[in-house]
Amino acid sequence: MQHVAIADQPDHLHDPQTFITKYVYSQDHKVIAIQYGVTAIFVGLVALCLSAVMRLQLGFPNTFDFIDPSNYLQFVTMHGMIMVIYLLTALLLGGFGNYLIPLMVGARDMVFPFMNMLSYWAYLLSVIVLLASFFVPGGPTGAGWTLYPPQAILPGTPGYDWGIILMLSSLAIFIIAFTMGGLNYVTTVLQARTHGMTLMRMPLTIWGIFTATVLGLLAFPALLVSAIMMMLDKTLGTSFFMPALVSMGESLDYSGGSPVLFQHLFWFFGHPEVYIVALPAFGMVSDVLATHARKNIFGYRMMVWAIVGIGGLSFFVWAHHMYVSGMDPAFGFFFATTTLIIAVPTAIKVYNWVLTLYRGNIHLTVPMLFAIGFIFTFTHGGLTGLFLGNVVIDLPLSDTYFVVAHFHMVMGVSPIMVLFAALYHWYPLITGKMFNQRLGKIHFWFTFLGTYAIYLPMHYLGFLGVPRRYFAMGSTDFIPESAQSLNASITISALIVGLSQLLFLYNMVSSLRNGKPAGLNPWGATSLEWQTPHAPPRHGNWGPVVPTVYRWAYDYSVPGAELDFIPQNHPVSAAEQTAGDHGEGKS
Amino acid sequence: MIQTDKSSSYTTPGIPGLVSDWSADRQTFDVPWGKLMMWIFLLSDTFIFSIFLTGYMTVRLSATDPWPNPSEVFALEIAGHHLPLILIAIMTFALITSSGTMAMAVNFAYRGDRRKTAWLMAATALLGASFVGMQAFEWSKLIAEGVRPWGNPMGAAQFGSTFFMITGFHGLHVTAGVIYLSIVARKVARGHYEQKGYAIVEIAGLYWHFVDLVWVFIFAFFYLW
Amino acid sequence: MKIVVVLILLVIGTLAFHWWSPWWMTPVASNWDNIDTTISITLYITAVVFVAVNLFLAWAIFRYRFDPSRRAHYEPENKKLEIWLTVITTVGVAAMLAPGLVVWADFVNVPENADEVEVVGAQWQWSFRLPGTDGVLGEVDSRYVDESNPFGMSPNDPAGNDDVLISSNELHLPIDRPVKLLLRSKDVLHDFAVPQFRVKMDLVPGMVTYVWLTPTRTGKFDILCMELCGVAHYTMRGYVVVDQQQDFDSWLAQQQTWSDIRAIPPGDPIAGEASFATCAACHGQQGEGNVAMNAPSLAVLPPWYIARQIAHFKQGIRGANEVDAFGRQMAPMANMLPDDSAVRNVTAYIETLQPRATNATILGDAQRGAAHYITCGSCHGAHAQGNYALQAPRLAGQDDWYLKRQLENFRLGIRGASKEDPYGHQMVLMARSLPNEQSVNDLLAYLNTL
Amino acid sequence: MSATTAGQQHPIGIYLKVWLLLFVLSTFSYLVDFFHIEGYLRWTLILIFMFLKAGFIVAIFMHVAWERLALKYVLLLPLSAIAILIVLMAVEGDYTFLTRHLYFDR
Ligand code: HEA
Ligand code: HEA
Ligand code: CUA
Ligand SMILES: [Cu+2]
Repeated sequence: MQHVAIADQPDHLHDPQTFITKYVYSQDHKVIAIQYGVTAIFVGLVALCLSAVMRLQLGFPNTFDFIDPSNYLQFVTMHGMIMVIYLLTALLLGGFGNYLIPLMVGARDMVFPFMNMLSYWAYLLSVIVLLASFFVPGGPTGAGWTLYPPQAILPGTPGYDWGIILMLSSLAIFIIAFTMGGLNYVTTVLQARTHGMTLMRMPLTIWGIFTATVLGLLAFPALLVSAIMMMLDKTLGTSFFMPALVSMGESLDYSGGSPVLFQHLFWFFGHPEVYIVALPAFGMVSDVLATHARKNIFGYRMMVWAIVGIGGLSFFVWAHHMYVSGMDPAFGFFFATTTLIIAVPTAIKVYNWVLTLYRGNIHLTVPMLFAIGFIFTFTHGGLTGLFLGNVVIDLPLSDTYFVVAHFHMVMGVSPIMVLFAALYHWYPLITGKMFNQRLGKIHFWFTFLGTYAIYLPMHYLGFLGVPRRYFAMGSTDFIPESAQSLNASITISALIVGLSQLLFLYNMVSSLRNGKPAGLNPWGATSLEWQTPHAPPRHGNWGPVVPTVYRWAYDYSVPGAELDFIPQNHPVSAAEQTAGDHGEGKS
Repeated sequence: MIQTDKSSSYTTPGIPGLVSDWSADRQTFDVPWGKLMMWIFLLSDTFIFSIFLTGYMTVRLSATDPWPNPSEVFALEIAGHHLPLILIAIMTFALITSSGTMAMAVNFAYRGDRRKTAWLMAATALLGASFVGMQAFEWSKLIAEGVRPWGNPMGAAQFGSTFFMITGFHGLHVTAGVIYLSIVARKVARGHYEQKGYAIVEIAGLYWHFVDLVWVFIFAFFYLW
Repeated sequence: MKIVVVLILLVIGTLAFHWWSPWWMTPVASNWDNIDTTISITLYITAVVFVAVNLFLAWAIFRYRFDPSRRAHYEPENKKLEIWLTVITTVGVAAMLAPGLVVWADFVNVPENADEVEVVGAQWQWSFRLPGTDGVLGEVDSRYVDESNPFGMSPNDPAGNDDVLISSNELHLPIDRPVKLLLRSKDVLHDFAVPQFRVKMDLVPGMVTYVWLTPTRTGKFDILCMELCGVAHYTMRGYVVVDQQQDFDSWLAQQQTWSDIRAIPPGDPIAGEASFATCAACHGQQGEGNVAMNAPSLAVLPPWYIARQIAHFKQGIRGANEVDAFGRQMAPMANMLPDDSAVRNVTAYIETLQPRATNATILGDAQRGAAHYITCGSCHGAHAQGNYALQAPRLAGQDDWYLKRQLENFRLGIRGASKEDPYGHQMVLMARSLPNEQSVNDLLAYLNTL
Repeated sequence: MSATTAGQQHPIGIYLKVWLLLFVLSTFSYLVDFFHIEGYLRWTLILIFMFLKAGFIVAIFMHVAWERLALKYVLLLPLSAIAILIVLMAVEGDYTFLTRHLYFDR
């Protein structure tokens, strides 16, 4: 097969000549991954600062004159959009996807390196366009990250002209970038694996990233189309989402459009999107758990099918975000059912993570701590999701802080936990240096306890009935004054957690210099990325010959083996042959 | 236990074949990278167009103003005869013809007949270009009749908006296809793919047929509904 | 091992927080108590799962902590166990879903005998419409909406004439009568939410949505808008008052129907001039205002706004607070206007007066003020010209010292605190976003430039 | 490259036949409109012709008929999501129209 043959010969890769081609216009998936990662973390920090400002207003209302109702909404919107799309989606797929896929499936690079490079530059452009909206007249859009029309493009909402236009353009560019990258990831996983790497021998990380990418390729079209339509409504005055209405006392000449249609299209993208964020996290955490518990992931096959199943189901639940949107109420029955069905495969994953630790030999390293933090917070967040999914319970809770608490617990904390677990786990591979364990642990305790202190109480604000996207609660008859003290404490923990991220950044940067060399496979991991001839892996990854795979990615503590791990590229010994099925069931 | 390279053995039929393909070593599908990528891209693109059409359906169903009757709007007076949808019919035939020539091109490409391939692709591109031309005529005619994206004298405002948006987006795809085909045709003529193999022609073909496919649905749902 | 202890403490802590925290749902005031039941069912099931999963997690981490002499157990999978867990989970999920769907069925099917009431949302205020004696709500359309017809009543539908139009933000409902609330928005998405009723639903422009409920408890409950609808989203408040039937009837009797409203004659400036003489004493012959008398300019103010303020002074909604010395001076003056027609006349006269240029008395940074004004502008207009649709008075040309005092009053709740004064309440919330004197001065400095 | 990919070689004849067929089908669907066939009949005809045309293009011209089952499923299964979307949006569109029809003066 000549196209595989290409991958087999290093000299067929575009070897970088100059510094520019090596670090700037690089087509090496590892460099592109780092470019993605750094950019994403940078915007992530912007969004983090925005959240701090929001919290200041909510915790101590009417004390800061640099926050007013307009820019509060703008901060909320940018915070949400950046965190979901430009941080998590980009970092998990563009960053980790790019870095890990070729290494873990034993390829020399992505199948279309040039397109891969374009993908990053398009992403960078989309980020620039997004941030540019802070500097245009009227500022960024304040329509909420859901960008619901009509208000998104009507006076009364901050940034209703330039802000929203830039936001929509930025999203469109991001989608193009994602598509170019995504086609690469999918094709690489499906077609460019090394000898012996069957799908059922791939690490769960790859399964998670792969499924998420497929979701992205099928879900982003909905966002693209609704963005185009809203752009036309805004610029040409078409009426896709705009019915006849009276804005600021004058009736506009829109007519006949349907705002609910936008919501359907947005959530047809939006719900898969939240799993685009979740699935790579699911995958990576599985590998971290297995490696540091020195035990094979429990029920690998079920885990794979759960990932695929969740991915598939996620296209049939979107309107659970719309129970109170005024859509045909009959839909409630359908979507409540599908939504709660998703709990079953997800539950299986949670069980299997815990059962992986059960009878393991657990090293409480920094990545492991974050992984445990993930299990705890995700279970909590997922269970609150079941409240919202159960349509009648959503009636009182929708659009309150309960929802905010739910999705932060499940998206703003647990995948972030995995993010950190992964960054610490693969740091030695990416940089060849070991990070500072003590700092890492301190960072963990602040982040884990801090975030729980933020979001557990937030659920109760929701039960009280505090609405989301409120600049200030003002006074009501049913919310006790004491709720304000709750808000204040949430803010304080948020600020502490936010600051403690500096520990992380310092650790990452300083360890580049001072960290001691990590060696080839510091964690004693079995998956291929750790079996490269050099750490960090060089261009082309594998030296002269690509590795051959003989076993699944989880041969930890195999009875009778001399080490407590057997890398995937180690031939199966005669002893094992007789011992019989060793994860070969998984191939 | 050591998986042998299955790539040469994509022979098992039916469901067992499905299983063995998916559990194959190294690669799941027995197709070149570029072809698989194109297929996945087309799948994604299918979603884009489906959602465009779904949006169109929804706004049309919920519009209270009367919907203009396309068969009248797109009628032409030719030699004194009043012919409904005639231009659209011609466009449809142009596109189908191009699909046929494209299919031939692919066929000859694999037979290694460079000249025929190049010519057929050129013909395809030409037909595509003529399609775009007629589309442009259609647009200017409607605009002349006062149809605008934001409204029209005949009824529901969404008629204009959906028409320009969907046919426009499809038109862009055709235009891109014309350019793509011309480039590939030129390279084919120059024997650029002699050792690389002619999969590229089939890939370009996939894209072109897809554009035709989309038109089939637009024709049925927009013009005939 | 810290993590083990912490996990256990977190589980206990979470339960403790749940039991002992004072923060929980306000008591239900409608027939939807079965929603609360569903919540408790879900709560118990999920709590069990939460505790079980995490305690097992903690135990596993402790029991199987690293020990060089031991090796992890090698067990790729355990079909039986996994199937069992799947089944149990499915049962648990079903146990939560079933009651939910049953209650949803009630929610979807509105009882036939439910009375219809229309809730109209607009940036950023509520108003209401009752069907009147014929029991039918007249047709409406947004293209009819204007100052004289805020509800957009259709002239072609006689059924609308006896509709009761309530332009205040307070709706009364009779207790124990099922009511179907038809929700309509004039501009953007809003959401009608009364926490005590549990149910909520979006208002969607271009269509009509609904919720139904039966109030089971008399009292006055807050309406909150729970769908983001722009800068003043958080100020979009209202009240539902649940009455005994007779109180409800007497309230209803006082409300005006669409035909009543159209019958009201316009004000007569000539007649108004006479009664204006009194006002002129303080506010000046041309209503230009007088700083010495602490009397603001009236000439810049629109008639509907002056009328509302006079009404407020009369009813002691404004100028009753003893801190508000100048307001207290105005209250008796307002009472000298005997009835609504007198008020209409005088406002009609004031409308004929030409505003004069005022001179700035306050120094501030107009640049920073402009930034603050972005928010204000979304109601009062980019040029502070005011906007009837948002019930926002003109600010341009008004005396800055007066505006400053009013902003202060709003911020301290001296003005606008009353439940009878919805727009005042919005200003209370807004004024508080200008926390210090500097920001107020900057804002006024900018207003003086308009 | 192995047989099938290098291949997708099929007798010219079949292309010509399908080509012809597509012309015929297009003509039919055009005639449906030309003769003003209305109601359910119109819809059944339009849809039948549409799906036939689409089917032939995908199956023959895009060679899916000769592709492996694995690829066929990859291409077809995801469309179920679109199917659901279309059905629900049709219901939603009617519902919106209904409320407008009931309460608005049009
Ligand atoms: C990573 C992101 C992520 C994930 C994984 C989830 C997971 C889930 N979400 Fe969430 N959700 C969001 C991100 C996410 N969500 C966001 C961003 C929003 C708000 C968007 C906005 O409006 O701004 C949102 C909003 C949201 C809503 C809309 C609320 C509203 O606006 O009114 C709903 C309603 O159904 C919902 C439900 C669920 C459900 C049922 C799950 C399930 O998948 C959870 C399944 C997991 C578990 C159930 C836990 C593990 C299971 C067990 C341990 C065993 C359980 C055993 C038994 C039940 C017996 N979510
Ligand atoms: C992944 C998504 C994500 C994340 C991480 C966060 C993180 C935080 N969010 Fe946010 N948030 C959203 C997604 C997220 N949020 C969304 C989608 C909305 C809805 C917007 C809308 O309504 O339109 C929202 C809205 C929202 C609100 C509601 C505002 C309102 O409705 O009025 C609040 C209020 O407290 C809030 C607070 C916070 C805080 C204090 C943090 C954090 O500070 C908490 C602590 C977490 C960390 C400290 C981890 C931070 C790490 C990173 C960001 C990674 C990058 C940095 C490094 C790698 C070092 N967020
Ligand atoms: Cu109205 Cu929010
Ligand atoms: Cu969701």
